[in-house]
Parts: sequence; C-alpha cells; structure tokens
Amino acid sequence: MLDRELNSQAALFRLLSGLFFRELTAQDIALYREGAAEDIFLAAGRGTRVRQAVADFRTAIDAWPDQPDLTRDLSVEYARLFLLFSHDSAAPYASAYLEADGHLAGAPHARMQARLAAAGMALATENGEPLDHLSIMLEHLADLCAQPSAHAEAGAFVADELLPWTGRFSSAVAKAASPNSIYAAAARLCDAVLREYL
Amino acid sequence: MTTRRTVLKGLASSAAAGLLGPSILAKSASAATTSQGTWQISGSHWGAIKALIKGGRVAEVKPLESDPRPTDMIKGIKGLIYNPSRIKYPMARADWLDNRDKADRTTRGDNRFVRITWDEALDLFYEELERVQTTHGPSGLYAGATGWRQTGQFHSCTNHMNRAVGMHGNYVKKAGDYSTGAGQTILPYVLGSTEVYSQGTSWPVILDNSKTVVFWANDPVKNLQVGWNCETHESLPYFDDLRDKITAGEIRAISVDPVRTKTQNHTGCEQMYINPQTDVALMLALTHTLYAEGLHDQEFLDIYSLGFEPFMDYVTGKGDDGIEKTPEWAAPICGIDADRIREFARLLASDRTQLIFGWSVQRQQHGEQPYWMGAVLAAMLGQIGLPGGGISYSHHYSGVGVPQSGASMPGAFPLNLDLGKVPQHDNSDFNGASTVIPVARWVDMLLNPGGKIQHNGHDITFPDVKMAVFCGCNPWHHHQDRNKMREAFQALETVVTVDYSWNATCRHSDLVLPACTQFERNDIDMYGAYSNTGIVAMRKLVDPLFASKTDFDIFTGLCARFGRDKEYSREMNEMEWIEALYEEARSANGEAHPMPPFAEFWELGEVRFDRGEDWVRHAAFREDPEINALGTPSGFIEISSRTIGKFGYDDCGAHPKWMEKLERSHGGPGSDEYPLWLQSCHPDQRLHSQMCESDAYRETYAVQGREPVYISPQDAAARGISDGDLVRVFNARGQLLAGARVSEDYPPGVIRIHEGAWYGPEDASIGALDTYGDPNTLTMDVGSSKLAQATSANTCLAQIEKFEGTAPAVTAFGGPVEG
Amino acid sequence: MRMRSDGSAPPTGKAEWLSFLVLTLIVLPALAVIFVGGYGFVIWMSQIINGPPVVKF
Amino acid sequence: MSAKQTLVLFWDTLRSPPTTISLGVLAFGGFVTGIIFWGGFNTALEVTNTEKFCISCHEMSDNVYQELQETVHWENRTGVRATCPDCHVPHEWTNKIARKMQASKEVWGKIFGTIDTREKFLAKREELARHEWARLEANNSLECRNCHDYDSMDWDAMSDEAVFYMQPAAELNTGCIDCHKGIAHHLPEPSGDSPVIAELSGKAARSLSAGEDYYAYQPVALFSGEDMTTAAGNLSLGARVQVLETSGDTVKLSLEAWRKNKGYGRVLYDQFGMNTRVAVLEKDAAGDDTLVNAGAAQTDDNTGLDWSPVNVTLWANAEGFVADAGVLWDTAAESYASGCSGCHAQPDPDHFTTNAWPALFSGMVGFTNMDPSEQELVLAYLQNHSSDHSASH
Repeated sequence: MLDRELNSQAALFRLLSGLFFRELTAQDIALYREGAAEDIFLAAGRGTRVRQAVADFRTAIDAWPDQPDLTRDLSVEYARLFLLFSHDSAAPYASAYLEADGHLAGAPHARMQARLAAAGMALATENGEPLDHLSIMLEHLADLCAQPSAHAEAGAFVADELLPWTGRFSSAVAKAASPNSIYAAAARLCDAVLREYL
Repeated sequence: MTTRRTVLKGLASSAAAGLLGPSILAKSASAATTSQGTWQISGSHWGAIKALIKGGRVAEVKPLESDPRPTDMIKGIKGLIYNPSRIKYPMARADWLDNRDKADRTTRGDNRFVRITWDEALDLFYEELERVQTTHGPSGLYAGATGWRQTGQFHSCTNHMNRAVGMHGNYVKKAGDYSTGAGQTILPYVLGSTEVYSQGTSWPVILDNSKTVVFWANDPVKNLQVGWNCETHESLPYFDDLRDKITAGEIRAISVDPVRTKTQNHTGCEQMYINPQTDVALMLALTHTLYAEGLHDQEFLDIYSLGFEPFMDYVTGKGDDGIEKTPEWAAPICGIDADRIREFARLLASDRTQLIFGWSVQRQQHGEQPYWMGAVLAAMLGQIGLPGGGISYSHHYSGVGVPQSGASMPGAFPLNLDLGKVPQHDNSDFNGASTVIPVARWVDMLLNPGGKIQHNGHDITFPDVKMAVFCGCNPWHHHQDRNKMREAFQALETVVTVDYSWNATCRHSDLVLPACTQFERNDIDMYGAYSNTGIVAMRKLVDPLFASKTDFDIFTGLCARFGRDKEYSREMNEMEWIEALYEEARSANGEAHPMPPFAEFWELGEVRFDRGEDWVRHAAFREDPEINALGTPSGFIEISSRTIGKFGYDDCGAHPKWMEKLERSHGGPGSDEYPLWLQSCHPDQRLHSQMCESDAYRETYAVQGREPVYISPQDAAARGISDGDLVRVFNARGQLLAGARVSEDYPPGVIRIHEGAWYGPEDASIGALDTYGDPNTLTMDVGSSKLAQATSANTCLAQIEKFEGTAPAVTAFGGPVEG
Repeated sequence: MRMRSDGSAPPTGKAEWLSFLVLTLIVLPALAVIFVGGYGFVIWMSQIINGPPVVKF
Repeated sequence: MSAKQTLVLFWDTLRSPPTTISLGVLAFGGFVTGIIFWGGFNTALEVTNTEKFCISCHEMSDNVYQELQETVHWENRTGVRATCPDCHVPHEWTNKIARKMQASKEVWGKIFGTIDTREKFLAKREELARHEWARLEANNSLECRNCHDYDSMDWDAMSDEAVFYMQPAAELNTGCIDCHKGIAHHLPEPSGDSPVIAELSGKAARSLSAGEDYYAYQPVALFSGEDMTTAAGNLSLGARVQVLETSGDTVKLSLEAWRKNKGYGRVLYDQFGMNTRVAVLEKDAAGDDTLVNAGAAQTDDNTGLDWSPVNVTLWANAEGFVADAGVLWDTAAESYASGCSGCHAQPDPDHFTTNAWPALFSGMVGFTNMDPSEQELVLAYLQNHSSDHSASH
C-alpha cells in the first residue's frame, strides 16, 4: 500500500472519528460543500458498499438547505442521535451493542483502556467518555494505520473490536436519522470502509 | 516511521486537513495497569455496598457483608452508573437557546436539544436567574422543590441548590412533601408531632409485648428495603421473628388492606379485606362497637385526651348528619360483614394491640381523616404509651423501630447562607404573593398565578412564577395528572434541571446540567437514618462519567458567575469538607461514642456504635401528661380539635368524619364508568423513580418492556387479558401502556401500578399515550383538603383494556436500538 | 529639746540601735507588705463587685 | 508592761530624734534595708510567679500541669512555650498584686484540701474553669494577646478553614477564649450542659439587681423559701422573671405566667393559651397558695381548656440568667439554622403558630445533633418568634 494512501486512510478514520465526536461547525459545513472531503474519500476503497456510502454522503451534503440555522439543525440531530439516548437515537459505544445488559463502559471499554495504555495514549481532553466510543476507537485505528509496522494489529483491531458492532450501529443510525442525514451516510461509510479494510 | 503528524502533512496541501480538527487522543505517561481490582466501600439508599473497581470501572457491586437483609435492588446499581440514559454533557433546548423567554413553550418535551459547554451552561443559568430577579423579583423563581436526592451528607444536592440559588436571590419555596403531606399536617393537631417521621417503639418491645399487631394499609417488608440515608436493613429480620411468633400463636397480626401485601406473604399474617378508601368508615364502626360494648378506656380518655364527647355524638348519630356509624352502616361501604367488624373491635380491645399505619392511606382525598381516626381508635383502646400498644405511623420507613445508638451524626453541607450574609439580590418583595406554597399545589400555582387557596389556617396567594430550578428531584414522576402538568409547564419561561439521567423532568426542561452519580464522588453518610448505627465512607468508585460534575462543582461554578464562589465553598474542597463533617461528629461524640481519626475511618470505610436502648413511643406522655405534654394546642390527644374547627373548612372539620370521595371504586362515585381503583404505592424494585432507568434490572420485572400493572384474575378474565399481555390503562385524564401481571394478591376492582415509573409520552402533545406506564398519567391532582393541600394520588379510578395493534416504542429511557 | 510624754529619761544608745533595727528590718517591711497587700485586696474586692478588669483592644 | 504602755513607748521611739545614731547611718541604714526589702519583695513575687512554684503543690502538678503537656502551648515546632503565669497571672502590676491577694484563697484551699484528690478536682473543675473564662472574657483575652495578636497574623500562612473562622473574629475583635476554650487543659466534663449553654454562661449576668427582668438560659432550680431547702421546681430556658430581692447569692423571684386548669397545674406558660413553657413546679409548690397566686380562669377557645393567670414568688440562686433575651435568641437562631438545614430548608419561625411549633419541632428534632438543653432553647426561640406570639419580649 502506498504511503500516501495509508495516510489518507488514517485521515479518513480521523474524519469519521470527528464526525461522531463533535458537532459540525459552520466552517466544516463550508468545507464539505466545497468538496474538501473528496481527497480523503479516495482512500475509502472501491467496493460497492463504499461507493454507495460515499454517494450517500455527497447526497446528504447536497441536500443541506442553504439556511443560516443549518448548523443548529445539524447539532440538534447530532445530539438526538448520539448524546440524548432515547428510542430514536444510536449509541456510539461498542458496549451498547456487545454487552448483554446494555450497560455502557463494559468489557469493550476495558479492552480499549488496556490497548490505549499499552500504546501510551489517553483522551486528550478532561472527559469521562467511555473508551469504547466509536470516535476513540477510530482515532486509535488512525494511529495504527499511520504506522506501517502496525498493519496486522490494525486489521485485528478492526476485526475484533469494530466490525462486531459497526453494522448494527449503522442500522440504528439509519433508523433514527432524518432523511438524507449525513450521519446515516457517515455510519454506513464507516461500516463499509471497515469491512473493506480487511 | 509514520506518525500522526505526517498524516496531516500529507494532507496539508488539501482542504481536507481543515476537516480533521484536533485529535481526541494524546500521548500519556500513565503506564498500563494490570490490577486485579480493588473493593471499595460506599453507601446508598439501598444499603452499604462494596464495589469491585477494575480498569477504572465498577465491575461488580455487592452488599456489605454485615447487611442482614440486602435488597435485591443492589443489582440495579451498575445499570444506574453505566446507563445509556446518563446526561453526558450540558444541554440546552434548541428553541429556548435561540429565543429564551420568547421561545415556543408548547414544544417542551420534543427533545430538540443541543450540546453546550459548561461555561455556556453556567452563564445561561446565571443570566436567567439575573433576568428573572431583575424583571420579576423573587416571586418569579420557584426553586424549592426537593426530593430523594442521592445519598451523601456533603454532596446532598438539595442543600447545594438552595445555598447557591439563595446566594443569588430569594425564591418561592415549598412546604411539606408528597409522601406524607396530609399526615404531617393533621397529626400535630392530634398527637402533637408529625409522627410520620418519628422514631417508633423498638421492635423487640413490640414482639415481646403485643398480642395483636395491625398493619393498616402498610407494607413494611416492601418499603424497608430503602432508607433516607444509608440503610442498614436491621429492621427486616424482626419480620422473621414476627412470622415465627405468628406461627407459634403468640401474636395475631392482621393486615387491613384491599391487597395481599408482601408483608402478609412474608409473615403469614391474616388479612382484613377492605374496599379502597373506606378506612374511616371501618374505624368509625369500630369506635361505635367499642363504645356501645363499653370496651373503650374511659379513664385514659379523661386523663389524656380532649373532645371525646363531640366525636362520640357524631358516631352515635347525634351529630349534624344524624347517622349512627354502626357496623351495619359501615358494612356496605367497606365491603366487610358487620359482625366481622364487631369481632375485630373486640379483638383490638381484648389485649395489648399495636396499630401500625402506612402512608399510602393518607395520599388520598381527605387523607387527614384516616390518620386522625387511627389516633382516636388508639386513644379509645387506651394503650398509647404502653410497650407494644398504641399507634405508629412510621414503622415501614428507614429502619424506624431499631433503637437509636445516641451517637451524633455528621452534619451536611450548609443549605443556608452563612450567618450575616445576604443574597446578591436582597429583595423580599414577592408582589403580595406567598413565599411558601404547599408542595403538591405548585402545578396549580403555575396554572393560576395570583389565585388564592386556603391552607392550614392561612390563605395562600399563588406567585407568578416564570422560572423553575430542579435539582436531584423529578417532579415529572412525583406530581399527579401528567397532562395537566404538561399544560402548566407552558407557563414557565425557563426550566433548569440538574440531574444525572434523562428523566422526564430533564426532557421537559430548557437547560439540563449533568451531575455525576453518588458513586463518582467522595462523601460521607450516616448509617441508619433513625438507628444512628454508624457512619459510612462513600468512597468515589470511578471518576465522573462523560462531562458530568459533582453538584458542589456545578454550584460553585454558578456562584463564581456573581463572584461568590469562595463564600459558597468556604474555600474548602470535597475532601476537606468531608473531613470537617466527620471531625465535627467525632468531637460531638467524644468519649461517649468513640470514633477513630478521619484518616483511619476513611481507610476502614465505616465506624459503628453500640446498639441503643429499647424505647417506647409516647411513654413519657403516658407517664406524666402534664410535664411531657404533647405538642397539640392543648397538650393532650385531641379527638376533636377546636383549632381545626375554627378554620371552618368543609373538607376537614373539628373531628374526624367519613366523607365520600370524588372517585371511589366498589360502587362509589365514578365507578360505573371507570370501575377499577388504581393504587400507585411505593415500588418494590426501585426507589421512587430512582433506578427505573437501570435497564437490565428493569427487565427483571417489566412486562414486554413496560411497567407492570397488577390485576386480579377476575378483572383480567372479564377483559380477556392474560398475564403478560400489553394493556392500555386509561381514564378521562390520560392513558398509558403497561404490561398485565395477573395476581391472586389483588381483589376484583383493584389494580396497582407502582409510582416512579418513568413517563415516556408518545409525543409532545397533551394527552399523548404514555409508552412505559407512569401511573401519574392517570391520577387526580386535587388537594387532600383545605387543611393539608396534600397529594390525593390514591383517589383514582381507571379502566383497562387489552392493547391491540402495534405498540409504540418506549420513549421513557435511553438504550441501544437494535438494528 | 522636747520632753518625752512620760517625762522619762532619753533612751540609751543600745536601745536606740535596737529600735532602729526593729523599725527598718521588721516593722516597716511588714507595713509595706500590709499596704501593698491591702491595695491588692481592695482591687480584688472591687473586681468582685464591679467585675473583672475590662481591657479594650 | 501594758499594751497601752508599749504603744506609747513605740510612739515615743518613733517621734524622738535619735540621740546616739548619726543621721547618715540612719539614712544609709534605711536606704540599704529598703533596697534589700524591695529586692526580697520582688524576688518573692517572681518566685511565686514561676511555673515551678505553681506546680510545687500536687493539686496543680498532678492535674492541670499534666494536661498542659499534651498541648501546643507546651511543645511546638517554634520552641516557644507558655508557663502557668503567662496565662493565669495578669502582667500589669496592680492587677497582678490583686491576683496575688486572691491567691490567699488558693492557700486556704491548699490548707483545707479543697481539691486534694483527683475526684475533688474534677468535681470542681467546671467552677474553676468558669472563673478563668469569665476573667478572660472580661479582659478580652488579654493574657492570650500578650503573645497572639490579630494584627500580626499571617492570613496566607493559615489553612483556608482557619481563615474562614479567624477573619470574621478579627473583624469583630473577638476575644480568643470565646472560641478557644480547653486549649491548654481538658474541658470540664459536661455536667449535662450543652456547648450552647456553656457559650451562654459566658454571657451570664454577673449580678442580679432587684426590680430588673432576667431570662433563664439554663434550667434554674426554684425553692419555696430563702433557706433554699424545699425544691419548688425549675425555670425553663427563656423564662422571664423579675427579681424582687437579692440576698447574698440568692434572689427572690416573681414570675407572671398562666397555667392550665387540667391536672395539677405544675406547668406554667408565658401567655394565655400559648404553650410556651416557662416553668415546671413541684406538685406541692404548684398547690401552695402562698407561693402561687392564681387569678380568675378564662376559657381558651382553641382547645376548650380553662387557663388561670398566676403570680409565683420563689427563690433561686443568682446564677443562670442573662439580662438581655436577645443574647438567648441569637444563639438559638444560629443553632436552629445550622441544625435544621441538613435535610431541608428550615421554615421561618413566624411561619407557624406558637402552639404548632412544639409538634413540628418534636417530629423533626431527632434528625439533628441537638442535646436536650439546646432543643429546649431552640423551641423557646421558635415559639417566642412565631406568627402569633406577642412581641412583648
């Protein structure tokens, strides 16, 4: 794999990580509209799922109405999907899908803690987010991708920790999200890219 | 080697770099821990616990080894900490954030929230307090509501909220509470104390001396699982002793209740079935029999009571209504055979009898009357103040009946401003409105600003409230008539709520601030709210999850907005406060109740005191009624109260009376349309609304994901309902979905949904179907009477039908949605 | 020269030395102690009546 | 020789000019003995002002001296220590001499063994401590301030908690002993007294004057006669009495009150129909017309009970009173605010009636750490400030 591609792949995971971790700013919206993500999507892969997801992503961006309160509406949707937790939300935590009791910060969190500690990494902010948050896992994956020597480890990480639940997460987002939602597209893209990664 | 830096470098030329934002991971020096985990002690309403902390998370929770009867609810604690419903970040309702007091209030509850930073959140909180104080004055702010906060003497959130908001300005407060509103108002006139929160005769004394024990509308085995402070469960083993004594024929115990209670099932006591809400009629007939058969203790009445004659005139038919309250009169009302009433009266008078009342019977219309009648009945039996005799209104609560050690307990974080300090807005002009309102009437207050009601000898004028602050209290569970409340909430411009989980109060708020749970902070608590058995260290188990903070930090931050954070915190941190509270108790206890120095205590996790002496309630009064006078207006038991009589209330007169209710089952008013009496008593598997969100534990009792509604086999069969069916329960006030539990414990005409079930309406409209099963969707919001103005939750009729079609999703909780 | 009140003869040198020594070594010191003590006693008594001394800082 | 003759001889000796001793010898002799005397006097004063002297008797050395050694005034990181006289003997000459004379009492005590055993000492400790507290309160802790001074305190070096308490004290120029009792010796074992009552005793009236009103801050024992032999009952906390006569340590009191005409009339209340208790009498005293003078009964419409006004004349020791009720209520208000806010916001006193308060208070007070005296005081405060209590005091 080319170095350039490797970097783009890491960038893609970081892009997705950011999408699930923080609301879109007006600047982000402008950049997406300019097609700033296209470079990164090049690294996404060429499979049918991926291409479909990227297309959905573009559709979502194109569907954004040209209104000043777009940022607010997107923040509301972000909050509803990932922060509020009700019947119309999709928890971005591995434990929510893998733990029988539905408790957060379950075994996947503990495994992530061990992984991060071994890598000498920790959350950059004073934040009590459980470490099996999708964004944290994607960020970790991006780090692994950036190291050619860690290729095998990255593959195992995707297979063991992410793929077991990203599909269900993607379905949950799709079910709860509004039509043409960038978050539904992002979740689908995430799942597709990870499947193709192996 | 490629680093994260080169990733960005590779993209530097591209616009894409701008999309990536700051990394959420950073290099950390902390080494990997290979800990086997440590066991930490903490306390809770559910008892003292030990938690296994492994890898920075609570891996396991178990009761303290010394807990004699741990409650099953301990199993729900993990689900409470790691609940998907946790409030993760400060959130603001989008429309409110943009438009503030001009926002559309009809959309409250529609879940359009956005995340804001802590700084923004506290600025908003402060700006709104400032706006309301400046524009409307203190009568525009309601911050008095309180509830069963999480345990811990220092972090007690009620105190934090009151001190911080009070430091900024004055506000409308509440009087009384939902649990015992009618009882705590009437009993001071009758027995000279609230009684409901008083220590009761020690259980060993009752077990040794009583020949008959009557549990009147009371289920202690269910309710003693939880306590106001860290519960010791020392009272529960006494029910095993009681069971043994009943089996051995040494004690007869009778449960006067329409329902076969958990206590009855546990002890094997007898049941005296009674139609719901007719207890006063039964007691009147009992007093009639006692009097007619000369079984009453006239000497006791002469020495210790006042006003027996006017009451007896009423019973014997010489009163205004001219009706003699014979057993034959009571029989059709109560559904009890007249001869059985007579037998019961004779049994009560035959030997030493301990009457033990529960609280739910006073949470009904005219809820003052059954408590007053209970005291009258006990006075006629003449055993008040004798070991194993007389009356109690508290033996189901927080370990009452376990002797008190006499040790001093740690105090709490100050609720008040420090001596000599005044609020930032030192304004006491409430525009002629009352500063304190009876708590159960605050929704009426919102609907009727400037309106007047009578309350306990005073007139109350409702203030025009524009902003409400709730902290660690969930009025969207404990108040009655959800749909009326939804409408009333539209009167509020701003609602600020501090809590740890997305309950319905948060969902109907404008600004929601995430507090951490009690397991994410250090604290100290008394072990045994009445027994003062010891002091328990509540050691922080894990760091606050997400962006949550302790109430102390939140309100210190608020006070910093107006420059009084140092005064607020006294420049002491969490551990300094805890140590100070501990050392204060230690010094007060001196050599009488030795305590180790703080550091040692914190390591040990608990300190225990010697068990207290057995004790008999009202014994001092009985011994010398003159010197140890009761706190009644006369100092004696007031069978008739001239003081109340002079208030001139039509729904609470000079002596206890039987009054028909607005709604009553078994042939009473309204029963033709809605034939089932809905009982919404204290839950068996949570503490009010606390822990309802604990998903895995909830699944152990929920039916098809809904709150169970308990129903008799007869009523179920008549409606084609089987156990486990989804049903719709409804009346003119509202509708809810619940899961049917058909049980022989329930008689025809009686259904039960435990209070505390989270409200999860289908949508934001008024009248929307509640998808989980909050009984207060159906209950009536009227005052018990002009005396107490307390809740009348248990005056409620409903109908039930099998639910057909596709059930809407439960909206009350968070949690993953399976794709 | 004035006469002694009883008109007796003036004292001898020895008696005069004795008187001097008795006066300076015994009587006057005793008187001094009695006066100071008496003063202290008066203060004490006044404190009993008027309360202990009050000092303003 | 008769006494008169001796005096005359003495007088003659004093007024006769010397005949054989020179003026120089006399002056020199007087000067030298004066120096020697003053030196001796001062030395004696100094010697009796040393710790060594203080602990030369076992009463001091076995009790208070041992306790001192456990404290920071004995041993600390700066090596400065206080000796007995530093705190207990005035440094100013006049007061020091007065104190020395006062010590004659201690000599008396030593001779007659007033506190010659540990038990006797412990029994007497409270009285002794109160003397010292009263002295230090009156002189605004002068002896402490010879070393400790608010102006010289380094606020930055103090813990936050210390600053929190110390700064307001400095602003008010509060005397040290007001807060720091028991820092050098053990505190007296509480003789049933609560800290609140102990605090009030520092503000007690030092002497009672006839014709004035006073308020009991602790249960004051009442007697039927001046001989103080027949117990007649007790005054309740907050009770207002008028002093009719004073006689040594005892006073004759008059109490205007009401009683209920049900039972023996042992409990007296301050106003008609108001259950604010002011005294509890013994059964005999309550029934004795010479002590209790009852007026015509009136019926209380709120209860139907008959009440009679009574005027009671009894004797008591002249201690346990304050001259200003405000002192009581301020202390009680503080107790109320801190004791009752652990669980809920405490209602304002005037939120309830006088007769409603006992019930509400007794229902909740079990959750506080208030001792019985404090409870009685706080209840009296609440009742005296309730919605329907007349503002007579």
